[in-house]
This record gives sequence, structure tokens and C-alpha cells, in this order.
Amino acid sequence: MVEILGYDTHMGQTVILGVIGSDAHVVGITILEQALSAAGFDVKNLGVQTSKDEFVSAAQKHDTGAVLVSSLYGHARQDCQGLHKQLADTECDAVTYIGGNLSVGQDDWDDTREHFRELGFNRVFDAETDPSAVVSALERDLDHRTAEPETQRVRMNS
Amino acid sequence: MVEILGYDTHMGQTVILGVIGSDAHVVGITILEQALSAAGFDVKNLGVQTSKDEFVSAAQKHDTGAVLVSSLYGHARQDCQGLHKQLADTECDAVTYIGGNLSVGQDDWDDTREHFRELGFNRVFDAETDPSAVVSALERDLDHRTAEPETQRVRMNS
Amino acid sequence: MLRDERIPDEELIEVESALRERWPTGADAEFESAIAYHESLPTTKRFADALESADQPLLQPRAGVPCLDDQTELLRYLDKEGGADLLPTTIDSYTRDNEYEKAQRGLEEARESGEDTLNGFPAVNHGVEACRELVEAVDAPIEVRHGTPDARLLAIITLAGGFQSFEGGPISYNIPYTKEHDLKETIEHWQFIDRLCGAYTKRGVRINREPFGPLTGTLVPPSIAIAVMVVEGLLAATQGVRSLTLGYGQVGNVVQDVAALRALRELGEEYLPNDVVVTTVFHEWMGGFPPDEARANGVIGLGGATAALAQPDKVITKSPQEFQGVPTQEANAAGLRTTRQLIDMMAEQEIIIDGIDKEQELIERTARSLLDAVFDHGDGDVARGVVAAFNSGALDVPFAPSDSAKADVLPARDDDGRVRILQWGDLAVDQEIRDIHDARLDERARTEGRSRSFRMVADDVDAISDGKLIGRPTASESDSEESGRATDGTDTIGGEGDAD
Amino acid sequence: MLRDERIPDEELIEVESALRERWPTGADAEFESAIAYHESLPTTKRFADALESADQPLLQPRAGVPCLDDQTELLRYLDKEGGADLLPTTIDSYTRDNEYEKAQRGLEEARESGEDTLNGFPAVNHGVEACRELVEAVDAPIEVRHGTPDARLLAIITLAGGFQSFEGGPISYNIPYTKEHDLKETIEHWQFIDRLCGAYTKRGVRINREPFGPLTGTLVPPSIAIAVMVVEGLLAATQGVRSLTLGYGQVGNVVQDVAALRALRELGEEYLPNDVVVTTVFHEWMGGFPPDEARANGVIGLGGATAALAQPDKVITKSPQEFQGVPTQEANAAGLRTTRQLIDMMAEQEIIIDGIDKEQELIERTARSLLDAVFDHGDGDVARGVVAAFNSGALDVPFAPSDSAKADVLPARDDDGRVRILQWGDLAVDQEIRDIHDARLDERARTEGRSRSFRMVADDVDAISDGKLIGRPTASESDSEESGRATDGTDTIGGEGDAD
Ligand code: B12
Ligand code: B12
Repeated sequence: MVEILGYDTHMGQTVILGVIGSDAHVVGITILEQALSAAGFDVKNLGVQTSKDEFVSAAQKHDTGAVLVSSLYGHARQDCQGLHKQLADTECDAVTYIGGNLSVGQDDWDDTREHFRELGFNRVFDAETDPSAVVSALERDLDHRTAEPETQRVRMNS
Repeated sequence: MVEILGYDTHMGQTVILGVIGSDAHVVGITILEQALSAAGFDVKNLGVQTSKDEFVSAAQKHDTGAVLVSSLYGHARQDCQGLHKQLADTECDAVTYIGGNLSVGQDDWDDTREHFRELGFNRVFDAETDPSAVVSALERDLDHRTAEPETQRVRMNS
Repeated sequence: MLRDERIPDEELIEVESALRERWPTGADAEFESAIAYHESLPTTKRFADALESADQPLLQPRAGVPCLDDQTELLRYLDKEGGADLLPTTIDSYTRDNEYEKAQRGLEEARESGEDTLNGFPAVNHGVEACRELVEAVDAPIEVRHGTPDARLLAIITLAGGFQSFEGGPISYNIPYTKEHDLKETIEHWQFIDRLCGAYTKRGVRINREPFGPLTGTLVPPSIAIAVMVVEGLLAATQGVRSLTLGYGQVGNVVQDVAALRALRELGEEYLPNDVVVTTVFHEWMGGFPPDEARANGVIGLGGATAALAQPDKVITKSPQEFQGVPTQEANAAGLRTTRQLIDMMAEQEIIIDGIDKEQELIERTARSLLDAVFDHGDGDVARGVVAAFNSGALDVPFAPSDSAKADVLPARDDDGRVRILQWGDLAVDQEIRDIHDARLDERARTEGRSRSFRMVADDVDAISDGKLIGRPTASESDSEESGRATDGTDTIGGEGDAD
Repeated sequence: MLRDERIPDEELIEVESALRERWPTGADAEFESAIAYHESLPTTKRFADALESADQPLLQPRAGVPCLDDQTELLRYLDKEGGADLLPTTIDSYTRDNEYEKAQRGLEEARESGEDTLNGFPAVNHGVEACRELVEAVDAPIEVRHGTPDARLLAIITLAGGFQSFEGGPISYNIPYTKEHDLKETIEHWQFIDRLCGAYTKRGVRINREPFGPLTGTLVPPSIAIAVMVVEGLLAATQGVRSLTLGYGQVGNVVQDVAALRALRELGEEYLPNDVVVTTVFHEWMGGFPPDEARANGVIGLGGATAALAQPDKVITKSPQEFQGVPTQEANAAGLRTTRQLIDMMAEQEIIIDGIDKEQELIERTARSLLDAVFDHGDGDVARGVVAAFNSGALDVPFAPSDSAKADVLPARDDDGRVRILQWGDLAVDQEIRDIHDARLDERARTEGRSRSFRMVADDVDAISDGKLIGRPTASESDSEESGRATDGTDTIGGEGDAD
């Protein structure tokens, strides 16, 4: 992919990454950080147990292309309440992704996705997400900002 | 039980046992034969792959208290068609039981039971049946013929 | 007269023509065009090659439904969602009895009602073209799995239909599967089938043959299963079969299962001619399953783990719905995936278990003794020896429903859960070996504070479905051992659906 | 100043009173009446006794829902339908953060909506009486399972509420569970909890304590887990704990898992005072699960098989829905029954595996070296030693999110699937041991034709959920190793739910 696009890094495209709320599941973002860095993104990993405020101020501090919120422990709904309002207030226009185990229990994925779409996330990823799918989605959303990300289906399991 | 009832065998109470149709599952009736014999019944084990005719003529030959039909392989519905008519024709008034895996696939037990009740079986047993439950049922049905066997629930899993 | 000799060409042709007239679909099963058809198949559908070249145990489920489109869908599902490496087509019970009329009625009923009124795929009724459609519709090679004593017409049609593997054998599809079939006649019928496979083989279409190792599936002592496998292998080899998969059904004791699979491979290779490629197949537990899918998954798990340790060439998987009835495709695929996960997680681990050699030695010694008896009984002719040995009880199978076997042998587990022989009948096994078994069973009897008896056998038959390996007496049972009750009623599960 | 010394009575009482004021329910948690309450409980609810006297591994699931009636029903279900020997009550995440207000809101929401808006049972909010109702409503003993760095109020209330076992520890509930909690402070908090348990113990109510062995659950080298367990055990013993269950999370390599459990028991008994009864608990695989219940059952099956071989005193079971989220009660019970079936089928078999001693020796040697480092760092004081050792990196946990740990250590599997250390950081392990690990990992690197790197770690993290034990590169990956892509996209599963 790197070769195909003809450049080596996604300069100035800072990607903010963190686990929201009091969630401490760190393995997923560790793997994501490594994959995104290897793909040339400038990743700021805020680590686990990151508050909304911390996400917002980190997004403000950099030329942020994307904010990646991870949540595994089942409290994502509560934890993300108001995040997009705060981001909008600081005039951050980064794309926002959320991924992980986004609800408590054995919930229906369509409902869950819809819920987080309504909260304002541009893309919602389930826990089966392979890091390469995240890289691909970011490459599309950050390199071709003018294209409509909403109309692209970046399912990798073809 | 033997002691409680005060006699040792169920004399003259022949129990006919066999696997119907072209079914060759022999293990269940082997266990049943042993349990019924140990409980004092006079068991005639016709073995596997026993035709309706063979059941009927065996029932005729003895003072038959009960005819026990086993079927495991999923063709019991077809194989039992007309059995009760034939028994009635020979004026055999033995109680009839059927047990085993009585339908093909993962069927609903209530439907299955109902079906075999309608065919004329006095009792219908599933594959989880413990031999002791069969002994108990036979003791009731054969020793107390005047009682209404239909109103007794002989569930052993209390 | 029955002899272990190759059927002459003319006789093969003659019998084949006669058989093809037994049912209208026989007409299409023309040998030369069948060869051409097999040659036209892609190499991925060569069953023998796929099996023999695999470097991990290949997984295969059982599956058969009456209609062609349903069978196609089912096999595709098991391939895609179950990840099966090899596919089956299980034949219905009427076909197994050569009752093609009944099968026809069942098939028509199934087509009309949409219900599975047969417990398998009536391949004879479907005929050659339908078989070929099936073979073409799925990616993996397919085997015919059945349980038919006289499977000659089934073989003629399915082999012409593009199947390249055929399960069964004269002992293994007679003794456990039927009451009245004469063993001598069954051997002749299977000599024909093997000869037909040999004819294909000679023309470059190597048909894989798989004797049915689990026999009655119920506590079969490994030595007996292995002796039967070798005998069936020898009979098949005589007729020109060159790809043989010898089978064995899990007994649940890990050491004994691994030892048995090694013994099977070893004796198979030793006894069979060099030009026969011998592979092995391990059947996950073939006896009574727990009436609970979660516990059934535990049984399947132990099967997968054992397969990972023993590394057979193929594993026949069970589904968590085994107890209940023919499984849904989902449950069937689940059994495949559970097994796969265990094998794949354990495959790369080196796990060396003690005592396997010793058990293997005992198994091999016993199996050899049974094989010697067969050779002796037949004055060197295996075919006649088999009949005579079963007749005398020198060779025997526990729980055999067949009149051709004495079924005097009764197995029971020892204190470690290995299957031993409790009642020998006339089995051709010397006193030294008997003493070993007796001693082991005495050890168990002591542990349980009861004497060796049929009750142990009955308890062992139920043990795995009750959640254990060894059928230990419950407290109340051993108290009241002399009371004459078969089992105590205290923890009875299941039961009767009485009207009310 | 932090010291591994018993907290004086007065201080215990003082701190306890202060803590009880933090939330209204604290008022009811009165020690003397709690003792009386425990004494009134039937012996069957004595957790420590039940565990220590068992002759087979006892099974315990994880389970916690917000409302009392639901929790009661859930535990009864797991007891009756799952056959759990010991029951859990898993606490919600807000309580773990001492955010009792948020937990209260969640609880109220749950009560109103009927939905499980919390991921566990907020025991502090429920209070002493509700806990007692729960304890009385179920037959088996119950343990508090959580993940709370400062669990003092939770302990006060739940112990007064009749629970007799309390999971966690200063390292094991800090390092894997939180980012900012100071380790020194956490140790002080757990000294208080252990001291409280000690006070109960002294009065005849032997509270069982269970440090959380799996740590981050992700490829934790056994030696690290064991060192942490021993340290937490020592700290607890100082405070008067006399029933200690040391934990270990399955890594999936059978030899290593059995060796690790033996080493854990051995070192636990060696290092802990004689008056402490040491038991062990084995956690079924705690890392990422397959997103498929059938394959998850395979993972659980291997867990059950390993438990049968290693014979820990207790097994914490997983459910086939582990991947997806908090399991339904049915799935939770299914995990118990699958595990039970495997253990019961294997329990009576003697399966002796080679090479366990050697692996155990390596584990023990490494764990001793880490323990020595802790003692050295604290000049003989374990409490101070722990803080200093984590600070220097002499003791470290892979994937630790906590600022108190360096998390410089990175594990990877060797060619046999055993967890080795790829990146050592400042771990207090001598060169000889490092060389052994290096050699094993080099062997793997050679097998895979790639160099040792973080990619191995990432591949290993996903391996079990992808259906394997070792994260081998796929064909295309090793081809394009230098291309800079983290993984190739060819066999990606799952993904994104994009709007359209
Ligand atoms: C390991 C683990 C733990 C470890 C975590 C150690 C650590 N600090 O990281 C321990 C044991 C400490 C733990 C604790 C808890 N856990 Co936990 N844990 C797991 C487990 C088994 C694996 C998670 C993991 O590491 N996976 C491997 C990584 C590589 O995958 P991942 O995290 O899913 O990340 C990938 C994708 O999700 C995606 N992704 C993730 N985030 C994002 C974000 C974006 C923007 C994108 C695009 C993609 C993306 O890409 C990642 C890389 O491929 C899961 C179950 C499972 N999945 O099998 C439960 C699980 C997540 N845990 C759970 C729970 C409830 C807890 C606890 C609250 C309760 C408890 N039982 O103790 C505590 C929470 C503690 C806390 N404060 O957070 C639940 C969540 C329930 C729910 N959502 O309904 C799960 C699902 C288990 C279950 N079935 O109950 N856990
Ligand atoms: C062992 C076995 C075999 C052995 C049988 C050896 C033999 N000759 O006995 C072999 C491998 C040969 C075999 C063959 C077949 N089998 Co089979 N077999 C089983 C298995 C695994 C165990 C049966 C058993 O022995 N149980 C132990 C005994 C003690 O229990 P039981 O037989 O259920 O009997 C007890 C109760 O049912 C009850 N009972 C039984 N009969 C009666 C009668 C009365 C009156 C009463 C009161 C009680 C009662 O009491 C008994 C004692 O407790 C079952 C699945 C299972 N249950 O786990 C499948 C099963 C019965 N077989 C099945 C099938 C389809 C076949 C085959 C048609 C196909 C095939 N795959 O080859 C052939 C049939 C061959 C033939 N002609 O009959 C299906 C039946 C499907 C259905 N009903 O929907 C099952 C359920 C497997 C499955 N899930 O697909 N099988």
C-alpha cells in the first residue's frame, strides 16, 4: 500500500489513539499503535483510562486528522456521551472512529453501530477488526478528504 | 423394590423387547434386557431388525404383559405404522411402550410423543430414559392393571 | 467356494452387468465413461491424493439428507462454515437394506413435503448424473459413507458418479449393522466392491477404501478393531485396492487411544502389501453421547486433543447434537470447528506421554493373536478364516447384533479407564494376556468395592453420556448391590412422556 | 513509610471507621455483628474449607449483573444448570474506580430499564444486607471478584455481607487494571484488606484470599506471574491471611501450563509461612478469544484438559461467548459443563507427560531470580521491594497499562508454543536464562524465516483467536515482510460497520 500510493508517511496527519473511560484494556491499542506507526501515521497514544477531556485537548494540540477511541469493557455508551460536542466546540474537524467491544453483553451489532453513528462517530469498528482495515480506512479518510467517506465500504474480508 | 412388594418375580408377565424395522442399534435393548431380567421380568429379547410381524407373533406366543419397541435410527414413524392394528387383530391386550430416538433430526419431543401416543403406544420414552424408569413403569402397569396407567406420571428425576 | 482370491475380469463384468439391472439408475453406470469422467475431474477432487499428501489430520464430518439440492447445500455449508477438508455423503437406511423402492418412496415424500423423511442420501435412487452434479458442486473430495452389507450397486453407481472414496467392509458393515446377513456372502459382496475399486485403480483412478473401524462404537477393545481392520485391508488389497484408510474409534483413554492408533498404523503397514498406501482415520467417540451440547463439546474436545496427540491422517468429527438425532448443519460445522481449534492449538506442541509403548505392545500382541487365529481358521486363507473365526468365537465383537458373531465378548474399563475384556467368550487370546486384563479389572473391582459383573459393563456404557469415563457405582448403588435393582432410581435423568 | 508489617489493631479500626463513612452503606458493616453472621452460616458456605478439602478441581465461573434479584437468579442458574462448585460475584467497573455515585446511577438505571447498564454487581451500593440475602439465597460459597485497586470499602462491606473469599492484590489489581494508581498506595490499601481478612481469620472466620494470577491475561510468562503471586501471598500472610489461593492463567502450551502450576504450588508452599494453607487456581485462557463459539469451545476444551492434567484446586472457567461480551447465563453454564466433562473424563486417567520437570525448573529458577530482586530492592522488605523493583523494571509485566510498571518486557512464543521473553527490558534475570529464551526464539525465527520482532508479538496476541497457538506468518506476509504493512489484508475477518 505504501509503495502503491507513492509516499512513505502520512505527514502531518496525527492520529490520536486512546482507551476511553476507566477501561484499562491496553492490548488492542498497543497493536493498533504499532500497525498505524508502521503504516506511516504519526500516532499519539494516550493509553488507557483516558477521559473525554484528555482526548479533546490532545486533538486540539496537534494537527489531528483522526481521533481513534477504543473501548472494550462495555461502558462505551456512557463514556462517549458528549465527546463530539466537546470536539466541535474546539473546532476540531478530525474524523472520529470508535472500535472494540462496544456494549455490555451479547448485543446486536447493527443497533450498536447505529448508536455510535448517532453519537457522531464516522466509522464504527467491531472487535473482529484487523489493524489493516483501520489502516486502509484511515488512508482513505485522511488522503482523500474530499471523497465521501460515508459511501465507501472498506470491508477487507473480500 | 423387590423386597417391598414382597415377591420375587413378575411371573407370567412376559415382556417382549426388540428393535423395530431395519434398525440395528443393539446396546439400548441389551441394557434394558439386563435391567428387566434383574427386576424379575420374563424378557423375550427379539433383538435388532425385528419386523412388525415378528413382534406380533412373539406377543401371541406368550402371555405377554408388555411389548417394548425400541427405535434409534430415525425411522420409527414409518416402521410402527399398523403395529397396533395387527396387535389388536390378534387380541393382544399387552401394554405397549416405545423408546429411543424416535425421529430424524432435532425434533420437538412433544410432537414426537404425541405422534406415538396417537399410533397407540401407552407410554413413550425418550433416549434419556434410565432403565429403572422402565422397570418402575412396568411394575405399575403390569401389577396394577386395574389402575389407570394414563394418570400416573412415573418421572424418576424428582 | 469363498476364497481370498482376485475375482477374474469376466466374473467382475458379468456380476456388474447383472447388478446394474437391479434398479433403473444402474444403466448409466458405465465403467469406461466413468473412467473418462474421473479423469476429467480436477486434481483437488482426488480423494486418495488429498488424504495421503496431507501433513495435518484432515477433518471430515458425517452428513446426508434425502434431496440433491439439500445435500449440495449441506456439503457446501460444511466446507465453507465448517472448514471440512473432506466431505461425506451418508446414505439412508433403506438403501443400506437394498430396499430401493422404500428409499424411492422416502425420496419422493421428502421432495414433496420438504421434510427429511430419510436418514441419508439415497444415492442409488438419485443415480449417476445426480452424483456427478454433487461431486462438481463442491470443492473438496467426497466419500460415500453408509453401513450397507451388500453395497455393490451403491458402489457401482457412486463410483461411476465420481466419488473416489467408499467406506465399509465385509465385517465392519455386517457385524455391527445387521442381524441376519450371512458373513460369507457379505465377504463375497465386498470382494466385488474391492475388485471394482481395483479396476478403477488399475486405470489410474485410485479409489480410496475405508473399512469402518469403530464397529459397534461401544467400548470396542482396540485389538479387536485393529484385527478386523487388517483383515478387511488384506481382503481389499487382494482385489487390487491400493489406497486404504484403516479406522479406529476413540475409547476416551488418551494413552490407549494414541497407542491404538499407532498400533493400527504399524500393523496395517506390516501386514498389507507394500504397494498399498495405508492411512489411518480416527473417529471421535462413537458411543452414547451426553444429552447436553455443552458436555458433548467436552467429549468432542477430548477427541480433538487425542487426534492432535495421535496425528491420524483423518478425523471423523462428531457434532454436539449427536445424542439427539441427525444434527443441524450448524451443529455439524460447530463440531468441525471445535475439533479444528484443538488440533491447531496442540499441533505444534511436543507432548510426549509415558506408557504409550507398553499399551501399544499389549494391543499389538493381542491383535496379532487374533490375526493368527483368523489365518489358522482359514488354513492360510483370510476370507475363509474370518468366517470360521467369527463362527467359533475366536474373533468376536462386543455388542454385535449380527447372528454371524457370537457377541460373547464383554468389555469394561479398568481403573485407569482403558477398555479391557471382562468376558472373553472364545476369543483367541492366550492366558497371559487374559491375566493382564483380569488383573486390571480386579484392581478396578477393588477400588469400587464390588465384584466384576455385567453391571460394570452397563455402567461403562452410560458413563460418558453421564459425564464420566468410568462407570463407577454411586454411593447408594454399592450399598444396595445385592438388592436386585439394576440401577438405583435416585439420579435418573430423562424419562417418559406419559399422557395425562 | 511503606513496610511489610502487620497493621496495628488501632490503625485497622481507625481506618475502617473512616472508610465506612465514604458511602452510606458503610454504616451497616459492623465487624462484631459480621463475625456473628459468619458464625451463623452453614459449614457448606465456608469458602476456604470447601476449597481446601476438595479432591477434584472445583469449578467457578465469573458472573455479575447490576440488580440483586438478577444476580441471585444468575448464581442459582450457574449452580443448578452449570454445576458450579464455587460461585462468584463480579463487581462493576465504576465500583472498581470507587465511583460509587456513577455506580448508583447505573444501578438505578438498571432497575428502571431492566437493562444491564453496569458490567457487574455494585456491592458497595447494594450494602451489607443485600449481600447477605445473596449469600443466603445460593447454596455454594461465593467469592468477590473485581479488579479494584482500592477495594477497601468493597472488602469491608462484602465481608460483613457474608462473602468468605476476596480476589485481588496490590500488584495484580493495579498493574493490569489501571493507569495512574500509585503502587505504593495500592499496597497500603491491600495491606488494610489483608489485615481485615486477618482479623476475621483470627476470630475463626477464615477468609480466603486470591491474588489475581493472570495479570494482563496476554502471554504473561509464568515466572512473572508466579513471582507476583508469591509476593502478594507474602504481603497477605503478614497481615494474618491464612487461606491463600495463588492464581495462574493458561498460556495454552500444555507442558508449560502444567509445569507452571506445579511451580506455583511449590514456590507458594516454600515461600509462604507454614500456617498459611496454599491452594492454586487455574484460569482458562484469559487472552483474546476466537469470535466463534464453536472454536471458543475448543479453547475451553484445552483449558479443561490442562486442568485435568495439572489438578489445580480450582478452575475459573470461560464461556464460549467470551469474545463477544458478558456472556448469557446459558453460555456461562455451558462453559462450566464443557470444562467439567473434560476434567471428569480425564481425571481418572494417568497421563504422565515428559519434560514438565525441565520446564518447571526453568520457571522456578526465573521466578526465584525475580523474587530475589524484589527482596534485594527492598533490603529484605517485600513491600518496599515490590515498588522499587517495578520502578527499576527488575520486575515487570507485559502489556501493563499502569504507569507503575515499565511494561518493557515483551513475550513471544517459541517454536513449541511456550511463552518466552523476547524483549527483556530491565527484568532481573541472568544471562544464562536469557540465553535459553533467546535460543528458543531464534529457533522459531528460523522456522518462520523472519527475524525476531514486535510482529511476532502481535501475531501471537491474535493467534488463539485466529485458531492457532503460535502466530506464524502467512505465506504472503513473510514474502512482503519488509513492505511496511503491519499485516496483509488478505484474510482479514470482521471489520467496520460503516454507514451507507
Ligand atoms: C485480556 C482481557 C482482559 C485483561 C486486560 C489486560 C489489559 N490491561 O489489557 C484483564 C484480565 C485485566 C481484563 C479485565 C477486565 N475485563 Co476484559 N477482556 C480481555 C479479553 C479476554 C481480551 C482483550 C484483548 O486483549 N484482545 C486482544 C486485542 C488485540 O484485541 P481487542 O482488544 O479487541 O482490539 C482489537 C479490536 O477490538 C480493534 N479495536 C479495539 N479498539 C479499537 C478502536 C478503534 C478506533 C478501532 C478502529 C479498532 C479498535 O482492533 C484491535 C486490534 O485488532 C476480552 C475478551 C476477548 N476479546 O476475547 C475481555 C473483555 C473485553 N473484558 C471484559 C470485561 C467485562 C472486563 C472487566 C470489566 C471485568 C473483569 N472480568 O474483570 C475488566 C475491566 C478492567 C478495566 N478497568 O478495564 C469484557 C467486556 C464485556 C463487554 N463489552 O460486554 C470482555 C469482552 C470479556 C467478556 N466476555 O466478558 N480483561
Ligand atoms: C452407537 C451408535 C451406533 C452404532 C450402533 C452399534 C449397534 N449395533 O448397536 C453404529 C455405529 C453401528 C451406528 C449406526 C447407525 N447409526 Co447410530 N448411534 C449410536 C449412538 C452414538 C449411541 C447409541 C447407543 O448405543 N447408546 C447407548 C444406549 C445404552 O442408549 P440408547 O440406545 O439410547 O437406549 C437407551 C434409551 O434410549 C432407552 N430406550 C431405547 N429403546 C427403548 C425402548 C423402550 C420401550 C424404552 C422404554 C426405552 C428405550 O433405554 C435405553 C437404555 O438406557 C447414537 C447417538 C447417541 N445416543 O449418542 C447414534 C444414533 C442413534 N445413530 C444414528 C444413525 C442415523 C445411525 C445410522 C443410520 C447412520 C450412520 N451414521 O451410520 C446407522 C444405523 C445402522 C442401522 N442399520 O441401524 C442417529 C439416529 C438419528 C435420529 N434418530 O435422528 C444417532 C442419534 C446419531 C446421530 N445424532 O445422528 N450407530
